[in-house]
Amino acid sequence: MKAFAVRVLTQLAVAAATLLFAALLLLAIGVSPGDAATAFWNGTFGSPTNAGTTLTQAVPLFLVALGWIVADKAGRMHVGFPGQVVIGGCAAAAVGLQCDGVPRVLAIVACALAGIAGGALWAGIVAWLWASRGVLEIISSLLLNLVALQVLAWLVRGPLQGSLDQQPQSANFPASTLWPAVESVPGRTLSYDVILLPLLAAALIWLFARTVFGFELRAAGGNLDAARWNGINPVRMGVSAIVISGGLAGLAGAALLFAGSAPWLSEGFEAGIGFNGIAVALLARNSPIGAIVTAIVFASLNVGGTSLQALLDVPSSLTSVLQGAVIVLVLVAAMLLRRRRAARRPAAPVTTTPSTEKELVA
Amino acid sequence: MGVFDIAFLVSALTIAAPILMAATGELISQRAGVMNVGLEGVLLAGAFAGYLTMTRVENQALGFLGGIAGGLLLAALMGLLAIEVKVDQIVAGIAIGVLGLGLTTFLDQHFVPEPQTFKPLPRIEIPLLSDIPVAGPLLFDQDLFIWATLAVVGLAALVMYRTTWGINLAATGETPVAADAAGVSVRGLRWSAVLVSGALAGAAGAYISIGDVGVFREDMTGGRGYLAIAAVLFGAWRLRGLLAAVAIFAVTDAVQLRLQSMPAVPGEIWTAAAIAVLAGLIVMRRGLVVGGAVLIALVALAVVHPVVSLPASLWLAMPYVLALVALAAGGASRHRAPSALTLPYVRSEA
Amino acid sequence: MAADPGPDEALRLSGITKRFGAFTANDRIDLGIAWGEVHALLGENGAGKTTLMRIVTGLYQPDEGTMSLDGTPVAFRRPEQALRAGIGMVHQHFTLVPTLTELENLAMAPAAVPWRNGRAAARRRAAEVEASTGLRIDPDRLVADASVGERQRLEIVKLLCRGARLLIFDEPSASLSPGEWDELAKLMRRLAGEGHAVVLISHKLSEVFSVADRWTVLRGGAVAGTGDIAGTTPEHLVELMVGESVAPRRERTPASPGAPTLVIRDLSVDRLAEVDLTVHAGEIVGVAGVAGSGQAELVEAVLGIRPAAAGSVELSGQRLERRTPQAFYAAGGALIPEDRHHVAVVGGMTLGENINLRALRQAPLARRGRINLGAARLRARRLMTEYEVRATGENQPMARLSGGNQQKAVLARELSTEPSLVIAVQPVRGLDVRATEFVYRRLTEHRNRGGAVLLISMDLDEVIALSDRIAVLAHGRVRGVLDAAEATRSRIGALMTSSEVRP
Amino acid sequence: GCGGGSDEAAGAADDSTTIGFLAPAPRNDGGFTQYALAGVQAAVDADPKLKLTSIVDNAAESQEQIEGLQSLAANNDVVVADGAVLNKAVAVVAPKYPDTHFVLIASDLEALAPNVSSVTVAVGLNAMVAGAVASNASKSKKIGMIAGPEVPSSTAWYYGMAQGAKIENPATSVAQAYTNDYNDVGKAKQAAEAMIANGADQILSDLDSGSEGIYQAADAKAGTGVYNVFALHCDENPNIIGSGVVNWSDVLKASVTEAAAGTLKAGAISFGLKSGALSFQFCPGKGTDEQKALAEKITKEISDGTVVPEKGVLLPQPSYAFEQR
Ligand SMILES: Nc1ncnc2c1ncn2[C@@H]1O[C@H](COP(=O)(O)OP(=O)(O)OP(=O)(O)O)[C@@H](O)[C@H]1O
Ligand SMILES: Nc1ncnc2c1ncn2[C@@H]1O[C@H](COP(=O)(O)OP(=O)(O)OP(=O)(O)O)[C@@H](O)[C@H]1O
Ligand SMILES: [Mg+2]
Ligand SMILES: [Mg+2]
Repeated sequence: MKAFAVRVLTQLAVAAATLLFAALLLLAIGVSPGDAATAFWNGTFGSPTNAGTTLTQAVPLFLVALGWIVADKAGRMHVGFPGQVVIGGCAAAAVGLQCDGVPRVLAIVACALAGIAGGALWAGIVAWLWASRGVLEIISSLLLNLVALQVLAWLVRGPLQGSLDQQPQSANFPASTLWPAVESVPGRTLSYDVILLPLLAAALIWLFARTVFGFELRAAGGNLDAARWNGINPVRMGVSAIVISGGLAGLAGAALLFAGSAPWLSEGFEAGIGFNGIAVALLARNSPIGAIVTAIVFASLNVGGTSLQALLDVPSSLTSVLQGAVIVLVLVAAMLLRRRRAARRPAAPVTTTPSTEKELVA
Repeated sequence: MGVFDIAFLVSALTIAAPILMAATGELISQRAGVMNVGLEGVLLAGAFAGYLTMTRVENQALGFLGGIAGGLLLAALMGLLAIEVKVDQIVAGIAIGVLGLGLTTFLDQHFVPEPQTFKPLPRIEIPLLSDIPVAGPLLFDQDLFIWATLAVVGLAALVMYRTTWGINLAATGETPVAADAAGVSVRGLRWSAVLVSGALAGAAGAYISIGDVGVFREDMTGGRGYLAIAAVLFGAWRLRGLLAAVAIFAVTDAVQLRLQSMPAVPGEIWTAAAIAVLAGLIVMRRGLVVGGAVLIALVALAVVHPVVSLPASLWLAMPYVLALVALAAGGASRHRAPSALTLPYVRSEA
Repeated sequence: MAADPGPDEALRLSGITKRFGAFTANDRIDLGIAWGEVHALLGENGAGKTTLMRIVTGLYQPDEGTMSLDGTPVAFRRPEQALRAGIGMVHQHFTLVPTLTELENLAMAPAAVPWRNGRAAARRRAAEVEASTGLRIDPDRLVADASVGERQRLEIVKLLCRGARLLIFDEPSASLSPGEWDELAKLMRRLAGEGHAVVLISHKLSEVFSVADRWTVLRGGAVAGTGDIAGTTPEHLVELMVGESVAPRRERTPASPGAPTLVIRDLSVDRLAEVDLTVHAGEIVGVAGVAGSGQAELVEAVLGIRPAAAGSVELSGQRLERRTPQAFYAAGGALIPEDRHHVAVVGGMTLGENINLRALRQAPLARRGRINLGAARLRARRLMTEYEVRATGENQPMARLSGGNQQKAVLARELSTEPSLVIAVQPVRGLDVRATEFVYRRLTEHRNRGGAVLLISMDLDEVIALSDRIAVLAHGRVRGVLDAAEATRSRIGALMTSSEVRP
Repeated sequence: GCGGGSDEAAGAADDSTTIGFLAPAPRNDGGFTQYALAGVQAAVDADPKLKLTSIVDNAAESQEQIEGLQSLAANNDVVVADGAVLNKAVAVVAPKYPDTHFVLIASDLEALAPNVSSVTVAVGLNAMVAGAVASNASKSKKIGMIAGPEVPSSTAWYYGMAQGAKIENPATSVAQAYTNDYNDVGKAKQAAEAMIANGADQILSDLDSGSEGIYQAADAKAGTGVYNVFALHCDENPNIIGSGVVNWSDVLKASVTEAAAGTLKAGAISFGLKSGALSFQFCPGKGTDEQKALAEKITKEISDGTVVPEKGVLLPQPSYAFEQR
């Protein structure tokens, strides 16, 4: 009970600190914090339309976050999500553009699967390099991100370039491929894929707590050698973890394109969710449920930021400053919280063996 | 018109310098166990701080000091989060990156609404030496920063491999427990490493803005920070590897710039590629089948060089692809990350 | 009985108390260490030995109590303060940097000025230490390439280089071969002779009686007694440690070997050459040999971690074709590995998950890939009581258990599956007397139930005490197999050092 | 009843006309975006009834652009979208806000919706003149163009120069390079250095603040001529010969004023040389008489149709008639 109170208090404190910081910044450029708050609220949750946009935008972030959680549980710290989102999106787009006239359900499933496949494939490179060539996943994934950007740049100018005005964009996706949205929400901004939030969170928790696969994943992540000596194949675990996380990221890419309001492929559609997704997961301390919340918070920061610009002429830069500030403050708060816990309970467990985790199995 | 002429080497060198400077800093920081994914933000901070200083006191030296100060500022924040509060380094890095971009842009619009332009660093032409055929223009007709970079790298090499501090650095990143037991202050060492990396990144940023071109534009570092990090990782946390990585990146980028403004890919490119692959095969003695196939293909292209012009994206992706191929060929044995990289150090684990 | 160390007292602890949360690890401890003596610190797992010594070396701060060195009060906030005062500790888990050379590990020190290079100085000091103690290191070898014994030597040299006069050894023999231990024992005596003070934490009374001058026993964090070795007996010390006298080991019932369970035919792996070895049901076969004679290779080859160059392994009748850990366990094998921390337990997972690490992945606990948590919990609890694993509950993180209890958990995991073969490597390493007895009893019971046991150990006494047959391993070859009856220390020793062929 | 609380548009109930502005680039890019803004500002200054309420810049990503446009449309009578890259975004948003008028700059999309006008200038025509002049000025008979991202409005400059150069001297070769960022000075400098190393001695910069880099490259190699776009920057660098001036200010002032008045016709409106919105201008003291005469001649020939722009010179024209002013 007391712990809970402390938790709540800390979170309130963070919220307060963040708001204070924001208010100061706004005052610095002569915008009344009050107006800003109103504009922010209206822009994010004020109307069903905007609430829909916010929630819909939370989905890709959340998917990436789940991807991170899976990989992290298996001890595979790869940061290839931006690349996997991009490639997943490209794959989904490539399929989607061909889906004109295909029955709706079929088209939608095809695009989603294409996205997953694309992301998984791109992650597969990382997995292969790790498993068979012993390349640290964090290195290869970082490099592959940069490659993926160029792949996209080329696609939207070459094979997938399709808009009448020859901009580096694809043609609009056929209506049959667009993911369904809740009709009752004006502007149809609330895509049905938000049900993925609770569903996948539950699924993941179940996977880790209740399935042999999840258990072996955690064991391999906890101590790679011990897992191997106990008949778990850590290479298989690592590879599947990386590939699964890539698939989730790829699905996020598809969601960005087919659930969002911009049904075409363009450069920079990834919009930084690859890295923000990691932040979402880590701020939620790798808890799938927590990730739902943090994802929504992040999404509202994006959406609200734009409406702040549009309504109060707040410069775009300020919104990203706010984002950074929020991350920092939440981090600190989370840490302080842990400190207080630690003070009550004995120090953290000891016998983890990072070296062996980093060691490579060839 | 050749591609691989002196102008090419010079441009490669100018591309490499800031990346190398920043990467050296990041290397030191990572050897101490602190990975700053937000290096891009630190670069920007340096770039803007330098520019801001120039707009106030128009003096290059002070400008660079300002840049260094800017870098130190964000680095200090990183240190605070990673070393004191012990938060997850990756998120901290992401936050630093976002903050760096946001703050510099915001402050730029706020304090310097009218963009200003300054004279970039002058090239120092050393009388006789600069007349030496190749080395002359390459080395002895450069601005101070190129020299500073070389000096810093040399210094880093000395400090990392020839001093007690270097040993402590390696220990802190590898087995902080051991360093601690030996009386080395893990905290102190990580702090100094992080600050050093901040200062170097700040200087590199300042070069990108006031040093190279004399202006500041929001997000003007254009991903050089990520390149630097990639170089550190690809360089297997060693200075030699780092140099090789930066060289690959810079050369391919320079080639790409030249090829863009050419109607077709000249034969010498294929020849050069073929030679590179051959060298690679000789060094590695592995993947002979694939490598051989590629080699033959390249030679064929070099002989009958067809009039093809490859999409710019391909060239832009080239450095990273090459890095990946090199890693895959090199294999596991070569590179191991510092065991304590990104792991905060808690005393009770002693 | 508390024999006062007398005038040349080095370290005096009075009323030292250390609490971790609600738990009191050290309780009002008074202790005196004298120059020129080897002082044995004894006690059960979790009695508070390591904690106390961590306090002495400034790793922990005491909640109460005072320390004085040479009569002057001292308080250390950080280890190097203790070191500067001349107190150094050789930890159970070495504090060395594997990626650096031995010299660099010596040179590692707070650098006053960044550009200073301590390598040359370190080399000089190492030479001095070698001159005075005969401890030689290989300066330019990577620590990663050094054996456990060599690493320990480096640790000691490190302390001596830094001018340590009071040296603390926390279970030094846990990872040493008998030969290496004898050297270490000699060294301790020598250091004491030169006026240093030595504290030895150990669970092996044989060692204690061979080197120590005085002893102190901790129980439940408090001092249970102290005195001169001369005036005491092992039984007395055990009684002090455990609180009651441990039942003396029953005479072994003669073995009734059944069908061969493990059959190894001319197995060759790296250092190991043409090893033939058979373990029958209902017998314990001990493998004696100095460290690095190929024990690791043997285990890893049978388990399938290390690919074998030649040879075959047969387990309970079936030939292990593609050797993998999976196949080994499926064929009814079980393993108590040597390196608990790295290959046996997952520190981040709970005790329950570690106990069920394999059972959880197959019927009855798991069906069609789904785990029955309830059943798993029950099984974990049952085994915890059956194997006397002391913990707050099956959900306690494994890393928080004392080594002794971690070992019991591993034992529970491996023996609970009714395996036909148990490979036990150094099974009592780091365990106290009671835990040791417990492990021995379990292994013997297993053998009496008709199970086969392959006991690999560098501790001759252990091998002799438990084994029905003893295979002697030296330089990667089996030099001979003796029956328990004919196996004497001398004969085994002879075979061990028989080196007609150098590898 | 369509999204974004368009009901809030009532906020602009009084008789003043409110304008919102959205750009993918930074507002102070010293180029395209800045000129467009200046144009809108000019319109606002001229008419007290007009009010520029808010600017959304750096909207690099489609999703963000759409949200930005929606919020702006919900609260303004006129929304100016700066750049053809926004075509699709406008196409999505405009139908939802029928009573807001959208002005798309530098695009010539026809009839997206009855409330969208695409205003553009045929920069390619300017480029033809520039190409001819540059070719004439070039000793090495190698000239080049450097732009940011490879988009039609940039490639138009290349094709225009190529055609113009061919008219002046068929032997002249024209190179093109893209830094993928109108404002990356460093890359621009490197690209220009590379181009100069390849022998080009006349370079047209279709960059915004990136131009600075090209000046510096030119400084390093004597005799290199630089050409700007949109406006004269003669005071910024001695090597600048001239510029393919585009009078954005007038163009936009006109369009925005009309849009506010509700008289701006939907569809594509392209300003050509006739309108005077375009003209190649020399910096004071630059350019030989021969070159000036050449510029005159080409301009005339384009205007009276003797010279027909080749493929790529004009922005891609969807298959509909569009009026050239
Ligand atoms: N950092 C810590 N936090 C919480 N409890 C601790 C900590 N260190 C030790 N303890 C507890 O204090 C008790 C004494 O630990 P200590 O290591 O001193 O025992 P020990 O005598 O060294 O045991 P062993 O013989 O197994 O080495 C243990 O039960 C342990 O649970
Ligand atoms: N953070 C911690 N929380 C709780 N107990 C701890 C912690 N750190 C150490 N301990 C306890 O401190 C004691 C000392 O750790 P140590 O590894 O020396 O135990 P040990 O019994 O000696 O293990 P081993 O036998 O493997 O050497 C152990 O009992 C361990 O459980
Ligand atoms: Mg202990
Ligand atoms: Mg122990």
